[in-house]
Amino acid sequence: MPSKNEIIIRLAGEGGEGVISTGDIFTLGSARSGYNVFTFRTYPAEIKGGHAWYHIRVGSSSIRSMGDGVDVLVAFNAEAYHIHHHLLNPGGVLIYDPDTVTPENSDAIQYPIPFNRIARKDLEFVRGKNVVVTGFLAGLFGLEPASLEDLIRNRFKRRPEILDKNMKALETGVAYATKEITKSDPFYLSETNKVGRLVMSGNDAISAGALYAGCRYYAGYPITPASEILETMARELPRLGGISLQAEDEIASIASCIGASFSGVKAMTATSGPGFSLMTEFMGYAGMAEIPLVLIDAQRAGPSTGMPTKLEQGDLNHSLYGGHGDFPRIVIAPGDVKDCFHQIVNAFNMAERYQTICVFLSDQSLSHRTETLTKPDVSTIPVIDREKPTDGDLEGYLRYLNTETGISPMSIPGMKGGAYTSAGLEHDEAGHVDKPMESHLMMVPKRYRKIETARREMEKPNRYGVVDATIGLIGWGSTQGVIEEAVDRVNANGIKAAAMHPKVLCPLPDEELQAFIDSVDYVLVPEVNYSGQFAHYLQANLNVKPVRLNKYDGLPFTPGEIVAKIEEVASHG
Amino acid sequence: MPSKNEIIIRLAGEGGEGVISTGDIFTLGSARSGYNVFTFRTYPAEIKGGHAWYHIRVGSSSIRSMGDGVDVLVAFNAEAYHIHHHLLNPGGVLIYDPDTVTPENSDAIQYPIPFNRIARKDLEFVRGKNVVVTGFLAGLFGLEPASLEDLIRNRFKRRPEILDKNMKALETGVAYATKEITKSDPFYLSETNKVGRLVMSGNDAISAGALYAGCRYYAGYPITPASEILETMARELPRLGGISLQAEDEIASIASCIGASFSGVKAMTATSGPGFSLMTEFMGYAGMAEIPLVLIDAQRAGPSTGMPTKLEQGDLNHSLYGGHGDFPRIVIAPGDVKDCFHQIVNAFNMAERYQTICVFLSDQSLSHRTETLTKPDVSTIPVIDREKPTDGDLEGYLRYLNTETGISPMSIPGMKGGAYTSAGLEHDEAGHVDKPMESHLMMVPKRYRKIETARREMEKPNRYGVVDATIGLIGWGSTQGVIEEAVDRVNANGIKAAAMHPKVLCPLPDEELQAFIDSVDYVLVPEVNYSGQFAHYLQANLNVKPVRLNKYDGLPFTPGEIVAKIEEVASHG
Amino acid sequence: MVETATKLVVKDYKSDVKPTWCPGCGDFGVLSASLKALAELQLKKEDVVVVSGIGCSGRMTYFLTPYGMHGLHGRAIPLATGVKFANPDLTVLVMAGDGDLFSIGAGHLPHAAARNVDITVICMDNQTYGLTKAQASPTSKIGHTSKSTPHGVISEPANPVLTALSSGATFVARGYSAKPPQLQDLIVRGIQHKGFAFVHVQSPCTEFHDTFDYYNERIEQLPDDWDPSDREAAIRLALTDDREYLGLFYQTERPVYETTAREWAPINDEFDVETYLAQFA
Amino acid sequence: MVETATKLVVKDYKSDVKPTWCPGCGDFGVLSASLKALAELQLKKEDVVVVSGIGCSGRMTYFLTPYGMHGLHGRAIPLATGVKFANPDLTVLVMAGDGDLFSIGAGHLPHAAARNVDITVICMDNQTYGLTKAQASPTSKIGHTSKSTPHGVISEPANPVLTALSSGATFVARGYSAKPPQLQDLIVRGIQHKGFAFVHVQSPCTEFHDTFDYYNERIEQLPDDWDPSDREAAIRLALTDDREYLGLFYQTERPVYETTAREWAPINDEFDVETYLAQFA
Ligand SMILES: Cc1ncc(C[n+]2csc(CCOP(=O)(O)OP(=O)(O)O)c2C)c(N)n1
Ligand SMILES: Cc1ncc(C[n+]2csc(CCOP(=O)(O)OP(=O)(O)O)c2C)c(N)n1
Ligand code: SF4
Ligand code: SF4
Ligand SMILES: [Mg+2]
Ligand SMILES: [Mg+2]
Repeated sequence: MPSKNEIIIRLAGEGGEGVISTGDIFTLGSARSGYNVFTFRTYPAEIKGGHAWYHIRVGSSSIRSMGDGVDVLVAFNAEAYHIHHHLLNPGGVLIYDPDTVTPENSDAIQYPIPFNRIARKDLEFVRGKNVVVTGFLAGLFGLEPASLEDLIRNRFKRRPEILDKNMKALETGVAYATKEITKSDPFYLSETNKVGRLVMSGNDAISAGALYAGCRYYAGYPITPASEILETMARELPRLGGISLQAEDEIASIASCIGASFSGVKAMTATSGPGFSLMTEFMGYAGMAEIPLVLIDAQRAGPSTGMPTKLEQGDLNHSLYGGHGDFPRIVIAPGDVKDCFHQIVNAFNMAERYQTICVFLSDQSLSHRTETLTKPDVSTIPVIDREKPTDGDLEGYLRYLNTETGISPMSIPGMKGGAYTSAGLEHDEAGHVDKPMESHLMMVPKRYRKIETARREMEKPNRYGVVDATIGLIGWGSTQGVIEEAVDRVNANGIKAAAMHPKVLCPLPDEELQAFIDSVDYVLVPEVNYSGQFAHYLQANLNVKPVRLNKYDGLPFTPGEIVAKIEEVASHG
Repeated sequence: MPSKNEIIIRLAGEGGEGVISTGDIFTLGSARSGYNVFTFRTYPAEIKGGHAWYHIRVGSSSIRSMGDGVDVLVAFNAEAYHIHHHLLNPGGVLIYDPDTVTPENSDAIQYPIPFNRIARKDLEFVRGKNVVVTGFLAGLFGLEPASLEDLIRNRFKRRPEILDKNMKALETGVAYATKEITKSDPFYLSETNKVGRLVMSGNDAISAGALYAGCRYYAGYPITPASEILETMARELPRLGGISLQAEDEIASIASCIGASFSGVKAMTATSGPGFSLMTEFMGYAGMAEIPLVLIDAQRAGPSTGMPTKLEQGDLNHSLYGGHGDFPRIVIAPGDVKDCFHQIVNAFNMAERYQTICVFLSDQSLSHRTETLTKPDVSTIPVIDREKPTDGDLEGYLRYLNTETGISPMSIPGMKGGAYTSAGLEHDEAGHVDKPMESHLMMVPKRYRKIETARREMEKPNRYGVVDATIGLIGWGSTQGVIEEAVDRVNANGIKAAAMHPKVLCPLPDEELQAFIDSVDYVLVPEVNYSGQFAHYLQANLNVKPVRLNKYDGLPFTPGEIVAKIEEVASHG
Repeated sequence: MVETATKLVVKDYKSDVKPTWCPGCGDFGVLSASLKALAELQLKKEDVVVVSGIGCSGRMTYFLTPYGMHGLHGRAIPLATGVKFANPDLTVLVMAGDGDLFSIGAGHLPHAAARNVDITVICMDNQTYGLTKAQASPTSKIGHTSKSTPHGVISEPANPVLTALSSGATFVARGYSAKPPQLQDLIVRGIQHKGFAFVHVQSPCTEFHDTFDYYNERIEQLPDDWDPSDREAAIRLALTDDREYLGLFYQTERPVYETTAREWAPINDEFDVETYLAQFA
Repeated sequence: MVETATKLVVKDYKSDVKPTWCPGCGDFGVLSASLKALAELQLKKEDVVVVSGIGCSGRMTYFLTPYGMHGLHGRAIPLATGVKFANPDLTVLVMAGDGDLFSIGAGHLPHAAARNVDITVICMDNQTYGLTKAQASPTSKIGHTSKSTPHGVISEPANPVLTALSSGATFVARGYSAKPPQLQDLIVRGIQHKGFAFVHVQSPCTEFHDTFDYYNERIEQLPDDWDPSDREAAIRLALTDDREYLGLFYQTERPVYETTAREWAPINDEFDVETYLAQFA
């Protein structure tokens, strides 16, 4: 039997039972050993109880999605077995505690391991169960225990009383795999190279990129799945001379960011749907008063409180159209974890250069998933600061100077001669509000001109896939990897497909998209929402009536789902 | 010289100088005398000072817009003269105080009247100036003084000390017109019939219609141009057993309306752009928890604080797309004052029937303008209440029953057996939140099904204009009259045009619109905003690339502006 | 006897939904006190509406059988205001967290108190954001380290009882989830009170910020001879921070908004549209 | 002498924009006191930021020459918080209305006070909504009839001084726009105060709700021997409603948020991205 060095593992059980921590340790351990990883995790919105699961795809070549089905299911309890076992791929492996799960007959390879009993009786350490399982997986798939040991040492370094117990649990798990069972599955994580790779979550990459871009003020209000950004900024900013504020609500968060940006400091807030909706009025203020600001919306399934721990790409409409009145905005959605770093820098650059609100759309899968990535080469990622007035500009300074690009040099408090009042009221070039109608006629086009300047200056999307494609996929946000994987797969099977995945969604790179659309026979737009917000937006702006593929069960696409739709489109073609 | 019995009058001067009150009295007086009126007024956002003007079109036949240019300009000061005199139509009349205004040579008919001096010296009553002017206009155009006398008596009934002075001022104005000047203009308001007509503002009609529809709870926060609705509801609701609340902000306003609606009472809130943006999060709650609610947005020029006393149709995007996540909503925009009554009833009917948020888009021109209208025949305007569970339904009651129409009977507190928890979290038919993913798959389509039901059941838009039109205009909201007037005018001149003006904008009556679009060669979409929000929406939903006509100086269209664009389109055709 | 047959018991108010709180969570104490309070008052469950916020505390409505509104974070009070104003016959309770009421919702409580809306607000204070996993809350004490305050809290903690007192609440009390009988009594009296009643409950979060020991040491009953009509004295006690007083701090009578608001005019429920429109003729 | 040559005078702080307020409006008194306070402190105008809300009061920024933010209704305090946090060297003033600060913005003041942000908040209280033409405001007295309360106000009026005191403000004062010298002095001391300073100003609206006579009768200076370090006494006086006391109610010292927040770590302004990313390797 040829060994397979890519594995899709799913751990499932009761929330708080160790599912998440098992997943985290195993993922990190694999990544530290040089494998590529890609995870998805979800748990109930409650703190305790409910069904949680952790999905890890791990292997030695590049990994861009959750993959299809499950190769290895670890069922922590009977419910977990029942919910997930039908996802097992042919030749898949079921790992379970025979004391709690009684599997039906199936062709799955079964490894019973009484981890509850082992933890309770052998180790006298009930909470060690998850580490036993981690060890078992490491033993089974040939992962070097060293990196896991390091992780455990680190995790419990401040609690020596349970460090030893956990090390013992790990050892016991490994031993069980190598001695107590007969391995009959083909999965084996072979040696791989470790050079220059990072393992990060989307929220990690966003925070890192923001710090690199020069963000020195952060204000936010806790909300899933954005809270980790607040937590990172609270830890990191003080030593950089910055401030992070847990504000009283999202309105105060965005308000104080706008105040900080007015003071000349790069500022950011992060939230999810409910908070994003609350920030609406201030988005318009940033647009009108031309104040640079980065607003991260880590989307979760809505509407309203919705499903706080589930995925949905449901806030595109609000990003593009939310808020009363006409005002310019930038909307950016990163494609994967590495892109989070790159695009958040881009978000700051664009917010600063075009002096307006930049909405950055992450989502529950991307913010919380762990991916391996090559270290970003920051020498290729420029940092742009807003244009400030020169001494010459400061004579008879006009804050809202009506330039050709629409961009007016922005003074900041402390600059002598630069004083002005930033206004949400319509204003003239000086910021005066006494001739609103004339001002409006001048200023509305001026503000929109910045968007046209941005469209000219911005990065353009690349085309992915075969050159003579007949089917073109257009996606946005966290679906990049899974779409590309699907394209590769159908291309390998003789269907000619290509994809384009713009990162800057507003302004839309309409020329490039239209050229792409015109080059194919069918356009397919997969997105994780019911109403097809992106497809609708493309229809409004371009000459296209795309086929839609919408998923709204709270989970990411699998490559197979997209492949099936491409095949359907191809066969109708 | 043939007499003209339709006059476009513009009063202009310093805010607080009596411009607005002169306009109000003259308008009401004309209407009471049986003429049709149509007004537009604007004043600075400040309380005192700045430039204010009042535009009145008055005549004996039906009047649907401001008309073109100005027939009679009353310049209260030199600035007013300079700003407006170039708008005078050929043969127009200039009325001014020779002590403050020195008109240039022009072919306008000039009537100097020293109203400041008359008020100060002759009447010893400085504040009587505006009533002198009112009297002068009445005398000049042959308006019966009786109705003006009534109005003044009413206005000052609680201040007898100045009632007499005002009556005297009126008399003096009339006398000046009939005795001190030689009338050389052709304008004369001939006798007309007075039967069954009302004179109301948009906000009056909205409030009246809401009360008729059964609204018994109102909460709002003051904001121009919506405040009059709060003020009317505060006065009227208590005697109907209802409550009106001036809430602490717009979030509390909409929250308490949702609470009241949950309790079974029809509820409404009214605001303008900034407040509308603040209500965003709760729009989604109403959508998710399926709670009927009418939200009036009296649009003003944005973004942000914008131009609080100027017109813009700038909040369509937010109405259609605002808020995180996918949720169904109804959006209605009335076409004129009479339609405000009709459509607000429709708004309540649709909110109640489809149990969701209904956004009602008025605007600064419509809310504040005065129009004459035939009394609505309420026997043709049904009032619909939400569906309540029957006794049968209450056995094993499921609040969010997954029906074919999407509509689930809604229990209200006090109903035995009907208790449930309304939830912003995703929930199943019973309202339980423990299986969100399965629930989401069922409930998202269920909620959207209500919109499809509404699309089937709702009133459809009519076509206006010639049957064999080559140019089709599609408009929305307060531009109905001016578009129809323009269509009539070009039809009279041999260009074949027609118009369609849907009132329910979401769900869009797409079949009727597409049929209309397909029946013409060119589609023209006039709207009072920069970005063409409605045109964009039509492009996204229908097969059309309309020609756009956008105006964004804060003022309504004149018929001539639309005529010119139709002619341009026709000549390029 | 008919009477005993219809007597409502705790079970009637408890739903089939198993509370999802962590073992030992203070909120269990609030749940049991509330259930008993409802039973003590023999309120019909269809005449009660419990409005909750978003948080661990906000899950309360699902565990109860009366009508419930699981609202939005911070907005339980204005929602409840509308529920009550529309139908003053209902008994309306707000059950919400410290974040809900004193962070994002801080702007609403003073207004409801000033209006003297006849609702009972129960603040389940755990000095943390439970549901979002342990960030600081407005009631967290100085120095408290949490995920969002890795260097410790540096804001003066909010004082819910003082805020209620200075906003014009007409009933202000404090209970402790480890003392359910007293809490039950305070909730009962809060509901019976005609006007805005505020019951602050110390309800520790065992998962992220277990303060049971802290409170067990610090709680103290209000003196036996405490005069709840003395607002100044109540404020003075609320300012004390070495002791945590329990009991009814303050109670007074003032007109209730929804009652007064309906007294303005003789009520004639029918809207006569013809007469109304005649004013515009 | 160089010194006299650079001395800043009132005119340096006054912009060319003519105030659009109605004749007699109380806000003129606040403007003139503020101008004089700035001159007294000899603050460079580029180092001052005045953040205002939306209302007649909110127009203030346009009449002054320092940097200004004319913000959103109710949000002057969080905007100012960001301005100050980003650059603690700036002098930051908030000038806003009673509606701004105590109605729509009511949720923000307690948090800024609790944090002890070093800004000075001047509340221009006219007990009405001036700009939207005379609706009731949170500080309107019971019975006040207005466009939005045709039957009279029935909510207990907000008490700005009491609210500031109970929220933890470290400087709380009240002035009167008809007494500009005292007001000037209070503003000066508010600015000099290290921490959150709140200056409540009775600033009547002559157009819609002229309360000059009312206040002229009721104002009274704080006693000469007033001890501004006694918070309880300050609260007691704030509760009095037959007299309207003017002066500095309370002042204390507490760590300032933006200072403490930067003391957490030795500051190294450069972000070393390589080192930072290494933790993820
Ligand atoms: C507008 C909005 N912002 C943020 C959140 C995320 N959120 C949910 S609960 C919560 C705080 C919970 O704290 P608390 O109110 O004290 O309740 P507890 O969980 O401690 O009972 C937050 C911030 C949300 N649901 N809505
Ligand atoms: C979100 C929002 N709601 C409402 C308004 C309308 N508005 C402008 S000023 C104002 C109130 C003014 O009252 P106050 O704050 O007391 O200031 P004043 O005019 O009395 O000085 C209101 C409600 C607004 N601009 N924004
Ligand atoms: S996290 Fe804390 S507050 Fe939430 S349920 Fe658990 S113990 Fe209770
Ligand atoms: S309306 Fe009142 S507050 Fe506004 S400027 Fe006039 S007097 Fe001053
Ligand atoms: Mg809490
Ligand atoms: Mg005011």
